[in-house]
Amino acid sequence: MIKITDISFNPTAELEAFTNANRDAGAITSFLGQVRDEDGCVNELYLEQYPGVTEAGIADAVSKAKARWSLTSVMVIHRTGAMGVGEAIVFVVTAAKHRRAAFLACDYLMDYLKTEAVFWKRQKGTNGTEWIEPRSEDYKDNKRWST
Amino acid sequence: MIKITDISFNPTAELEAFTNANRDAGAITSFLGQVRDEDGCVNELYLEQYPGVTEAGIADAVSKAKARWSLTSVMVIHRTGAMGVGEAIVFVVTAAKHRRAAFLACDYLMDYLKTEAVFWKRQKGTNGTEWIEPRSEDYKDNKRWST
Amino acid sequence: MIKILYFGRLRENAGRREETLALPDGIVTISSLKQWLNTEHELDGALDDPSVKTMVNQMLIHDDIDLSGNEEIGFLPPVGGG
Amino acid sequence: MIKILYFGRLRENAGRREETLALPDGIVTISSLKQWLNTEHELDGALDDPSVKTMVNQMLIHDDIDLSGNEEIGFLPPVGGG
Repeated sequence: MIKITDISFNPTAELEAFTNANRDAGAITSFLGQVRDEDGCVNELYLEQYPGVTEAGIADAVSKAKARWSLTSVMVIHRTGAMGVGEAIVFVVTAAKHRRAAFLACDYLMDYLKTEAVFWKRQKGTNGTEWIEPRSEDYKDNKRWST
Repeated sequence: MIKITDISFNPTAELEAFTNANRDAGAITSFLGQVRDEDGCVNELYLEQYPGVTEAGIADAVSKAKARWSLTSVMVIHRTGAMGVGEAIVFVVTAAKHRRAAFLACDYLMDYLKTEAVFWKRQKGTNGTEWIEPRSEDYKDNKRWST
Repeated sequence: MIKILYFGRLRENAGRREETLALPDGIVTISSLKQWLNTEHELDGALDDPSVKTMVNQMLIHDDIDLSGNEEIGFLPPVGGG
Repeated sequence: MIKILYFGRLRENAGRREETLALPDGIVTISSLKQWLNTEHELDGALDDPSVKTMVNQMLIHDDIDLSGNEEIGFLPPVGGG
């Protein structure tokens, strides 16, 4: 299940539903990304998507993860719009029989979402408002999967 | 926070409390292990701890994880006693500024918990009741961290 | 009608999120449309930045293509993930 | 008093989870206690299996040690994680 939403969501409620639907999976890994305040420098994060294109890209990454690891189920929830510090940005949950697959798939999807996913990011803070370019570290993370 | 309990627990309620207490962490990774039915062969899992020793071992692993990665907070909840299929066995949650630390620390702690932690495991199923020895795959996973 | 979408910082360059228009007289390709928009919205060449990608009907295009006048066209600055 | 704890499959061997007893006459070391328990509970050498570890006051011991008679002693089959 992939959900891109401009409305605040509750990750634990989503995990509850996911877990209830995947009682037969031995391993469930989740990753929650929240807006950091960067030592008080950030007040707001704004994410823009290209409706259709952004979701198709995520769906493709999920398909690749499912082809690569034996997964029972995958859930990706991504916020768009304006978010305050501490709000949930992204929540990825993977279920598998064994923990290695669940961990690797979750890690892989997060790398995709943080580097290649079709989002534009604007930060509002003490330094004004600026569009954020990807960090080189993010690209390095993502290259881990290409071999 | 480390909790070893012989009472069924709700991972999502625990995650909710943990997340609320760690709004400043950009990255929260969790792993939930549930009792698998192994294609209908398992009815019950029974875990025994050595009170004091088991918790000290987990606390030591948590300290090592905190020394190795920059972590905001760590939570480990582990069940003991008799558990039915689909019940939560273990829940590990790590909070960090960046996702790489959160993922690696969660993965590391799970490897410890699945291979070295002081638990004895008995399975009841269609093949009768038997004590389970560690899988060689688990040992391999754990060796990943020694270099 | 052509629907044009400006993403990220291009929205600020173009002063709009999107617009719908008939292909202007004599404009039949993406490259000529970009040139026309450049003048029309005083984009100062923002669409020609090599990091800006163009999508036609949500497909990435790498070469110039002809337009029929019924496309959705997206201009995408580098994506940075979420 | 000595408190003895049997874990995992050793509980089945010993027929008990734990027991508290005074050090039997002439038993002053872990090795002699193990030998005594072996006979007493008909353990058939289960405690001498090299995979079985011994803890005294929750510390792993590798060599024989003297007992004062007030220890907690744990016998641990291989641990398999949770």
